[in-house]
Amino acid sequence: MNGVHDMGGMHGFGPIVREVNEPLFHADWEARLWAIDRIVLQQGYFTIDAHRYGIERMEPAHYLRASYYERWLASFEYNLIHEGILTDDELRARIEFLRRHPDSATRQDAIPAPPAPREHPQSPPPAPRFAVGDSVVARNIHPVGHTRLPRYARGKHGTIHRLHGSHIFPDTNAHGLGENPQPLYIVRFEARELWGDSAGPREAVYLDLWDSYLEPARS
Amino acid sequence: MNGVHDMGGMHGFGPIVREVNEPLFHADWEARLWAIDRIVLQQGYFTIDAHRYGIERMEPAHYLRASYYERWLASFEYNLIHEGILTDDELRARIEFLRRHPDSATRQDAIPAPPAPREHPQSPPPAPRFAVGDSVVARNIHPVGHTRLPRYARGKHGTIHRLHGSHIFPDTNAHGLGENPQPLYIVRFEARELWGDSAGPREAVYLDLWDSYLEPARS
Amino acid sequence: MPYDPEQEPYVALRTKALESLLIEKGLLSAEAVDERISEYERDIGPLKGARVVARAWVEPDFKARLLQHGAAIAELGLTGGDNLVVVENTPDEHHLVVCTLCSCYPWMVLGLPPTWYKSFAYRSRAVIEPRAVLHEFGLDLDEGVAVHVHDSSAEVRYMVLPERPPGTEELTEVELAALVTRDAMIGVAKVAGPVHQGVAPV
Amino acid sequence: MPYDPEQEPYVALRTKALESLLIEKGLLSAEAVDERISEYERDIGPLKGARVVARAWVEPDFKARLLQHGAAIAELGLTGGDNLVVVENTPDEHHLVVCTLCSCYPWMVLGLPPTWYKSFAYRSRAVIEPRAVLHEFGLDLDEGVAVHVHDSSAEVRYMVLPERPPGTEELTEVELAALVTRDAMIGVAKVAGPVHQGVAPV
Repeated sequence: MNGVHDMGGMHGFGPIVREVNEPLFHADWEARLWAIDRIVLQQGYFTIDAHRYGIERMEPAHYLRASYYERWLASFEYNLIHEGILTDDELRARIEFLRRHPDSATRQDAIPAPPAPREHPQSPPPAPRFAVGDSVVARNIHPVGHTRLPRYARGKHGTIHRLHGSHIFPDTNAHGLGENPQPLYIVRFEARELWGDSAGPREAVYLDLWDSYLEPARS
Repeated sequence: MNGVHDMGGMHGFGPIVREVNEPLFHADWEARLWAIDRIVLQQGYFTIDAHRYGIERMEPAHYLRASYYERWLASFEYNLIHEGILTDDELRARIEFLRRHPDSATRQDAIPAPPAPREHPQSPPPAPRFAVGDSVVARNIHPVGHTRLPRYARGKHGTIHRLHGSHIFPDTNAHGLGENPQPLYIVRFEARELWGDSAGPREAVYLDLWDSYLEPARS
Repeated sequence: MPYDPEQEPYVALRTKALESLLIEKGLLSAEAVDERISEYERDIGPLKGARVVARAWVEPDFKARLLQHGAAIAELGLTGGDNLVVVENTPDEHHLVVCTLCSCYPWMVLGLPPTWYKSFAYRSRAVIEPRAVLHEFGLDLDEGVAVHVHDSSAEVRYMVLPERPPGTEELTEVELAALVTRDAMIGVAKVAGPVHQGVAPV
Repeated sequence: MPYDPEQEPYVALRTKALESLLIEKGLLSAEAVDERISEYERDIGPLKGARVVARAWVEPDFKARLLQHGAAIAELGLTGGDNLVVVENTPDEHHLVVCTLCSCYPWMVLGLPPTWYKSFAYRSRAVIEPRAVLHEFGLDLDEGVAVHVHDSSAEVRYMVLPERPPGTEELTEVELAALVTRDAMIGVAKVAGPVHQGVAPV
């Protein structure tokens, strides 16, 4: 989706602010959320692509004012509810309960085995259409769902810099539409191709792009 | 600038919400701000382009959460201070005073004549480089300042649809760098050129673009 | 809205401070502000555009001049037409107006825009999915109808000349003007005929 | 942070509710959560990357293998190198890593990213004005130096192999690793030699 998360080349976000002696987490809840999210993800309840899409689909003003882990929280809640692991009512009720009984211990039930990983019917990934050195164009696509082709590269010419095996296709995987692995390429774009003459002549940007994001350049 | 204000083609802003029997203004302050801004603008204290840039330069999260007239207010304050008409201290002090004395009448001094309009040394606008029917490309530029060439059209091919005289060039005028009028064209872009194959075949977008935004299309 | 200084929001206070300072500095008078507001409340609004549309429907020569150059609105005593471009909707061609970068709108004929026109949703979507936007407004165009979206990126202002609805042959110019809605002149609606008993025009 | 339930922010409460529900539903245990956190607090962090860099500086064959395929980090007992690409900074070529779409970062060698790496400012600017960004980090590259920005848009992860600073010929591999900073492995800084008495490495 063409969302505010697609920030490459945006202006107006000010200087880069660094924190001296930054801790690993800024609050206990951030650490616990991070760990919980990772554990649930690794058990296969939803995918990393769904995690990312859950962030991207936040209301744009909310995305911009939320902190990093607030965005994780929004996505985690969305995905748990979306996958039917929790209901919205359940979550609200538990929040209310914990607000009134902050010291209540959580009941520790016996932990059942995690669910079997989802089986996606899978065809073998297609062979790479491009080789190192090939001239390509990133397609001008504007999907409403998840994609990892940033707006700034769409329609731009680049060169295949390196092949990097086959990778799960996020545009379908984020939406439960299958892993559909495709060849992945590291594609080099000259900065002037991306940003025009104001960019430096000795600057390049490299993106990791899936086969179907690319077309052969017309020579 | 590549700002959040450049919204054409963005996803994620939800359905279009309409208000039944909408009033002209939703609060007295909106009406007064609107009128004050117009009056000051027409006297030439700053330009419509500076007014727009004042909105665009808002911090992105602020832009997205502010209401329409809150964005005007942010720009108006910025431009009045930027032009030296008010100081930030003066404004803060007056807000504080009015907070403590809400019923105080404003002292009505005699009104002096408005300042002479600014003289911009001006060369005659260049002759149009393009004629109706010409194929053009919108340049791939990413200025950090004000521009009226939306990101979605940059690098895209279009056709000159109509000439519309000469117009003040906003990219310089917004920053006090002169009016520099240029020929203005209505340029037609096929929706599929802009958005790819997901757009309809019988859709087109028209933009009003200045001469220097355009290049002849290589045939 | 009733004035209650205790409840005055910060934005209202800031506006009051600005007005107060600018009056002191001689840039404006409270009277000029009042006058400007009442001028718009009184006689701008979409009524002017509706008069233009009705005239174009009944006078083919005027319509030709209007489509040629928006300055023809001067014939109705209206100013500001130099930068006005009027585009005509037909059974085969549908025009729609937006400003993706801010909120440009043909004030000279339609007054101030409604909030939805300035909304992020309309600004972002009208250029990339105009048919979906029109559908939300209750207007489903046939696939064969061409859609033209005008993104007002300069000082040119666009007004749509909607199709004259059937069954209006007997109406006077004044009666026709009463049928024309703001939304039809933005291009998100058609003008309904007098027999139409649907939703009240916005 | 000291625990004060009265002051607990809403986000903390929501997280607690999620953890509590997921424990009940058998998706996790509080112990597993604790363990995961302490694992990262204990031994991830940029120390792993620093060991990789020091080894590459002292062992040319290892460096060649590492640049060929990040999986070479397995030789140091490190896992997760299959998707790691290591890029080498030289006097003429400077590499810089960013993730414009989210916050992809080479956890397997650098641990969790600093907040600035995930900031909107860094994400938006690194690809369009990398030299200005480097300048803000105190690194002014000669015009002749080529800048390569790696935008991590897939599951490939990038680590920069910084230049070995002069004056370090006598240092052991362990001493060299102590010089290597996280920022140098992201590509926003160079590694300073042991005689350097400037700002403490971040």
